[in-house]
Amino acid sequence: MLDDTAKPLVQVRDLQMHFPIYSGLLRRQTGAVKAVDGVTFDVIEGETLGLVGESGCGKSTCGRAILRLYDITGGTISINGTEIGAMSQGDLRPLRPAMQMVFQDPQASLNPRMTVEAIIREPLDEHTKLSTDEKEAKVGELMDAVGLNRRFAKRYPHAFSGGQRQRIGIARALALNPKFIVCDEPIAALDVSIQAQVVNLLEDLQEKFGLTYLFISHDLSMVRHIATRVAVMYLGKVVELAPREALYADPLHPYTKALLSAVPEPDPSLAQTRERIILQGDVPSPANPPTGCNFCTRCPAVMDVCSKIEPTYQEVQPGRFVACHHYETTGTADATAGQA
Amino acid sequence: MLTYTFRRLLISIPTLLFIAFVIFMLLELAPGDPMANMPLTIPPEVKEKMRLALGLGEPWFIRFPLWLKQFFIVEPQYWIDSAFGTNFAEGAQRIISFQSRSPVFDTIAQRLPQTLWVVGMSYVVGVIIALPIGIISAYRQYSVFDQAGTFISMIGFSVPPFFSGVLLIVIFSVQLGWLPSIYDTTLVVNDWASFKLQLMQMVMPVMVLALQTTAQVSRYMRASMLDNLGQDYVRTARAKGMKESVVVMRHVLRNSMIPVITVIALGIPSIFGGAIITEQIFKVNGLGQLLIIALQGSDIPMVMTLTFLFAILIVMFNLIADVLYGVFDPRIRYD
Amino acid sequence: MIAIALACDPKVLIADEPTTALDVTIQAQIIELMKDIRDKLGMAVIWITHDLGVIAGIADRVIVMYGGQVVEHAPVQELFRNPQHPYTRALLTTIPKISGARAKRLTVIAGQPPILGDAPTACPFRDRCDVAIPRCAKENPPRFDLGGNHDAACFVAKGPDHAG
Amino acid sequence: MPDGAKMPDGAAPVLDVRDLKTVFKVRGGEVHAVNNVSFDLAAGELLGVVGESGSGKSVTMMSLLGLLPSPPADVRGGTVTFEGEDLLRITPEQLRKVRGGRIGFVFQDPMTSLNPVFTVGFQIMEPLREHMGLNKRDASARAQELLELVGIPGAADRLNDYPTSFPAVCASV
Amino acid sequence: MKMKTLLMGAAATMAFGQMGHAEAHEGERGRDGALGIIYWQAPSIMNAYLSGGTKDIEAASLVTEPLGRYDETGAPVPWLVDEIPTVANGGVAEDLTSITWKLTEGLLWSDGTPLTSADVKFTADYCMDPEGGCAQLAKFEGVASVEVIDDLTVKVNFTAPTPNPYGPFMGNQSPIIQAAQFAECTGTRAPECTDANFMPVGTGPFVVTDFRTNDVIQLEANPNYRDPMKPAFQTVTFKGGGDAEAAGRAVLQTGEYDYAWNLQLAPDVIAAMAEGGVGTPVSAFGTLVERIEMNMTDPSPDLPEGERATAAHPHPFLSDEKVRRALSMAIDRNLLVEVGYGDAGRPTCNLVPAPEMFASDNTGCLTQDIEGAKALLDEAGWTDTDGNGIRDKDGVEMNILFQSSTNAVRQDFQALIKDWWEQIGTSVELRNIDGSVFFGGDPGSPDTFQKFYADVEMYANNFDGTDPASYLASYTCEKAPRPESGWQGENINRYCDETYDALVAELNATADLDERGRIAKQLNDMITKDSMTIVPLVDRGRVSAHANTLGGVILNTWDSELWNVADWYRVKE
Repeated sequence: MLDDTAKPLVQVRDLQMHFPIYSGLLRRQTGAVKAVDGVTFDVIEGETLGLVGESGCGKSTCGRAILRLYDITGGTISINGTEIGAMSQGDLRPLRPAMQMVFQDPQASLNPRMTVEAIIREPLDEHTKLSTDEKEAKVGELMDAVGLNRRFAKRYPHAFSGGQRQRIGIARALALNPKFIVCDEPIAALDVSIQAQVVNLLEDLQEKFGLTYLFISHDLSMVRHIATRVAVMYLGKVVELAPREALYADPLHPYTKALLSAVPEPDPSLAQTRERIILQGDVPSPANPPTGCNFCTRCPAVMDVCSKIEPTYQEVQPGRFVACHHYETTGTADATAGQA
Repeated sequence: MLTYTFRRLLISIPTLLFIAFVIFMLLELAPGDPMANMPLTIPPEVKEKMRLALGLGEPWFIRFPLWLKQFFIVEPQYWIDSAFGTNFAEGAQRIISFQSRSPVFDTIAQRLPQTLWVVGMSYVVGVIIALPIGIISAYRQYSVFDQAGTFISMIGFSVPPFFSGVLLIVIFSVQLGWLPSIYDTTLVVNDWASFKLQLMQMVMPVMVLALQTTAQVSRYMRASMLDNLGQDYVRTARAKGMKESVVVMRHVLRNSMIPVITVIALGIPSIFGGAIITEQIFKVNGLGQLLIIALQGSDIPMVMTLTFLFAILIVMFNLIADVLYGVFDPRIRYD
Repeated sequence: MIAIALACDPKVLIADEPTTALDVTIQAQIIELMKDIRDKLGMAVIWITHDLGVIAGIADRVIVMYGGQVVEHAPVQELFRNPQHPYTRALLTTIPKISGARAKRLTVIAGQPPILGDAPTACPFRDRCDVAIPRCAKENPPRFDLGGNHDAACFVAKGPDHAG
Repeated sequence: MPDGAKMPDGAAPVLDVRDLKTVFKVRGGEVHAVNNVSFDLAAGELLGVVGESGSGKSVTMMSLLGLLPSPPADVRGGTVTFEGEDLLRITPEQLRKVRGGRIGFVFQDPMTSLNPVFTVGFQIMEPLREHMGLNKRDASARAQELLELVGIPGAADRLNDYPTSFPAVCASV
Repeated sequence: MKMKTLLMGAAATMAFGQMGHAEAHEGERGRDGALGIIYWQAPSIMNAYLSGGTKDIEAASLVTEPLGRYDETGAPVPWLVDEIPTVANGGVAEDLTSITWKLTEGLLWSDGTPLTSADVKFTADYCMDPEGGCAQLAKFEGVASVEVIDDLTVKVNFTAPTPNPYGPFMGNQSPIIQAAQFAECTGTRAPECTDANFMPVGTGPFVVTDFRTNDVIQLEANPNYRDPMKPAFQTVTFKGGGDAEAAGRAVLQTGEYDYAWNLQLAPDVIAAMAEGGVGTPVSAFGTLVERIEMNMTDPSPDLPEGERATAAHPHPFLSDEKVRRALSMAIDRNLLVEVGYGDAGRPTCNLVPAPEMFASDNTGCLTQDIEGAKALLDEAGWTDTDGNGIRDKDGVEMNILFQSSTNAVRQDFQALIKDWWEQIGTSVELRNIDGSVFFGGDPGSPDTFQKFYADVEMYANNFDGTDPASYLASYTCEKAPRPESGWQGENINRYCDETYDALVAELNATADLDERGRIAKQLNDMITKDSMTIVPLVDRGRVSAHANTLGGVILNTWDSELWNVADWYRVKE
């Protein structure tokens, strides 16, 4: 059971994002890439929900879909009590300031022809009626907040290092005082020593502005550091969601176990002794996922039922959700009584 | 790939019909009168009769479908008839030029050879010269050769044919007297001497046009080579211990050619469009000159048919370029 | 890629960040494979990476580079257990771990990596170093032998007595 | 003070790099990317090289094998002893034969490091034919063996695939 | 100086020509090999009846011939007949209602069949077919019927007395075509007979062997040509296309071609080319006059459509004869010639500048007189009363809208004339309109020269043949373009003078050539010198060029330039 005081800021229910595949002479839709296929979770106000998984598992698509950068295929998304899943892009516009995104590649996501100041000010121009002076002051504050020297306001992105560019991206996301920020692999392109700087910055800002993060990453150790709860995605579905400590200490889903065991251990003595679960085979195509459990083709603990029936995503321990037949059969009484 | 090609072909049908309609309406609305070049002494009532004799009395919504029928049904029938001795056309009215009163396709067929010979040859020559220039320029970036190539390209881009063409004529025809200044379209190549004559009369127009093609294609080639020379797989090839010639001529060139081939394919319709200015200067009376004269004379059927043929070629070569891209680049999959 | 590199039975295989762009599960597969192949073919391997975790699991010896120079060199166990160069130490604390105690806050190496220019006349790490001494700005430290096949290019870390 | 990283035991190293120095000529000066780097490598040993981007680790390795474009790169000094030869002093043609033959190189991004327009088989066979003088059939057989060695199932069919149709894992092995 | 050189060149050519005739008769047909002719406008058809283009008509003149032609002086010469019919020799009926032509005996078509009067009659029927769209229908105006009297005699009957009965079958625009070849090509089928239209059977010195429309025509000597010694050339290559400069270069500099037509080039360009010494430019003048037309009606856009630019509203200031005269006086015609045409132009004050027997001797306008023009305006009461620099009278300001077609020389002229007219106290606004619209005759367009929605306009016109009667007759009251006539009509000034109309009627009833000449001059003077309705500027001639090795060229502006191509020959070195 969730803590009653914790109020969900974002509620995602059965989110689906399918990209149609057209083929044949008349370009009829013959299938769909099920990038996100029935994902349900909450993001609690003030927390950082880590979303991990291998590339292609749909975690980035999921992040973008939640911000309605796509028109979603199905499901509902409610942010701060407002249902936005079916809203038109026009109606969404006034809500946009509250939800922002930080992208992976700061190089590619900043317009090289705009100065830093212009980049950070752009959302202010779009969504606020501040005067020029007020905007200038706000840009200065934001630059201070992310640790960029104000003197560099007139420079262009190429004059900055990767870490600084990511700070610019963060400052832009912060410009409109958002409540909720989707961080899509914000540190993947950065050097190790810089990653730490950016992660610390994100944590500081969260504290200062009361932000809620959805932190998408494939770096499990970094997610362990920053996230309060972690959701693990595989092939378009969340297979396990749990509080951080519980997940890392005692992963329930076989995929989570494999994933964690594959993370290299930066301690040679431990590294020698650790037992690794090496997954065999490739991730199946999301256009043609296996029947039954998505993971059945690679699961070391696969059972007959796995390739026939899709396991239910359910709460098996307080605050811990998992989608695996092992916990349906061996689960506790309240697990069998669990809702669909 | 086949499905893709077929689908694109299907899509191009309504596209082309729309283009035909737009061209037709543009010509319809354009100020211009096939009678405008008639002497003023011809009484207006005579002009009016002549206009009616050209079929201009009918409104556009009768003339446009008629043209479509002539273009898509009657003309192919005539081709079949002339090829197999059949009689499908049964004397149906073909598309007739206002100016010469002869079927426009006969004239086009007459013009095609010299256009292909001169403009086509210049394209081939231009490309053949351009590719090595582009390759070497890129491989030896900023070298003297590269600078020279850049200079030649600049000349090709900036010197218009009406200047370079006349300059060549003044030097080689007027001053030196080596080459003819006027292209003889009636020359029949049947022996060594006439072949030599043909070569001589082709040299100048081909060079003038080739310079432009060279300028363009060599720049593309150079840019594309530079792009690929910096790629990781080039390093891999070197790390595999491949000979430098293999690295450049096999690994880099093959990749660099993909976009260049597209550019070359997209340029081919312009061959059929002729080279209006160059044709004019050297009197290579090809398709370009045909179009310009037809335009001047408000020869609507000729202009309409020629522009539409160009439109077909452009659409087709766009398709060919796309398909070629798919053929040469295994990363592209159309399905 | 590895197959190509192995094609002619090389004596030495240089692997430049071979797993960096890959997911952890695939990275694990590759690491296992490389170990296998090395055992089978008996070649020497140079494995370049920025991921200390990968190194810990696979290398015999490690060299740490910074600013175009080797700053520390040691057998793998020694390096992780007893890092001597301040950069190596910082690097080890910067990365969060998958197990063990979770740091409240990540250690940060202040500043930016150096922009390489003329031949260095000073320690390239001095601006970000928390133990820098004035000498670091005047001379580029050579690699001091610390014993046990361990050396580090740092004036502060020199001497086997320091290694304790 | 050691001369550089020494191997654990006294055996002769396979590769011995001393005082390697690489400079890039840029507008208005030079960048000393590799500065007096020394290390050696014993037979069968796995040497890890750790560093952030820009630390000079890749440039060092590329310098060894003459893979840096020159200009702007200029390998200024040092010795690289491999099987009794100094790789920095032999002719480019001799060095070419070392590359891919006796020293193999694996790069970071398998997707960009493989030539997209040639089949995987062709690219594996290229060095075999170049350095070992194998004919097409033998090279093909060896390529198949290699793919099996690196654990790619259905190697025979994979030879005719293009890198793009290869999953990342297969491309890198 | 240049003019002199040219004239001397022309004279020399004539001299050669005369000698050449003697020489040419001595050889056999085809002895001089190949002849190259280049026209920078490419012929698109070889049937003079289906094209109004000079290039096509002149190309056709190599093959098809009329019964009679005009020589270089504009005098008629018999061609397929033994003599030109006149009242004196009985060929033209006393009442001027018919003309009877007698074909020379023994003439053959190029296919070997005899030329008969049936072919002549067929030619008339072909052109007069209401469905055929004949471009030379004007030549047959007033023809009631054409009768075959016998195999060699044909009689043309007119609906009314026709003092100039030389319309049909005279000159290059009215050649005889073969009945047998064109029998199936009458009426609406005329345009479809591609073979006949491209390769007509003719009586002329050459026959077409290959016709490539808008490109090149290959011809060879007609084996059945009436003079066995002619033509001297075995083949002709008639190349078309390009520009005048290239054509000039090919004849004057590289010597690739023997004859280049109508070199409309700047005078200095031609002179520079002629220095090559390979060829010689020749020039001649015809009746093409660049002129300013004064609008006698009010073109004001304030008037309701239907009344605008009609006789209902006289022009507010141009209807004053003194104003028109002053505008004419302000123009320096010599400068215009120098700027625009050089050797290919000469200043003129006459609408009919040639032939001599019809041309007035008026030269009164040739000297510019700005002061005189100002005095004349003062005298007429047009003064600048409000001090804005523009003369006015009774509240009417002299604001002139001056339009012309788009053409570099015309725009130069407009600029010069605007300057002169502003010097005498008018304001001038210039317009230029694309030629195809200006001359297009579309009754719906406000910009045609016939509609004349401007105060003055400038263009050039000429008349065919040598007789100016119908040209002068186009300025009668009833020929004014009006809304009722669909804005058609040649009297675009809307000039209307009963005396003029009466004189035109008199001319049309007069057959005596001297008398006709007197009346024509009087008409010319009425509309130019006396009333200044039409202000002639430049008599535009023509410059062509031939190789120095080509003899027998006599440039003729009254007929095809190739009219005597049968007499051309190669000058032996």
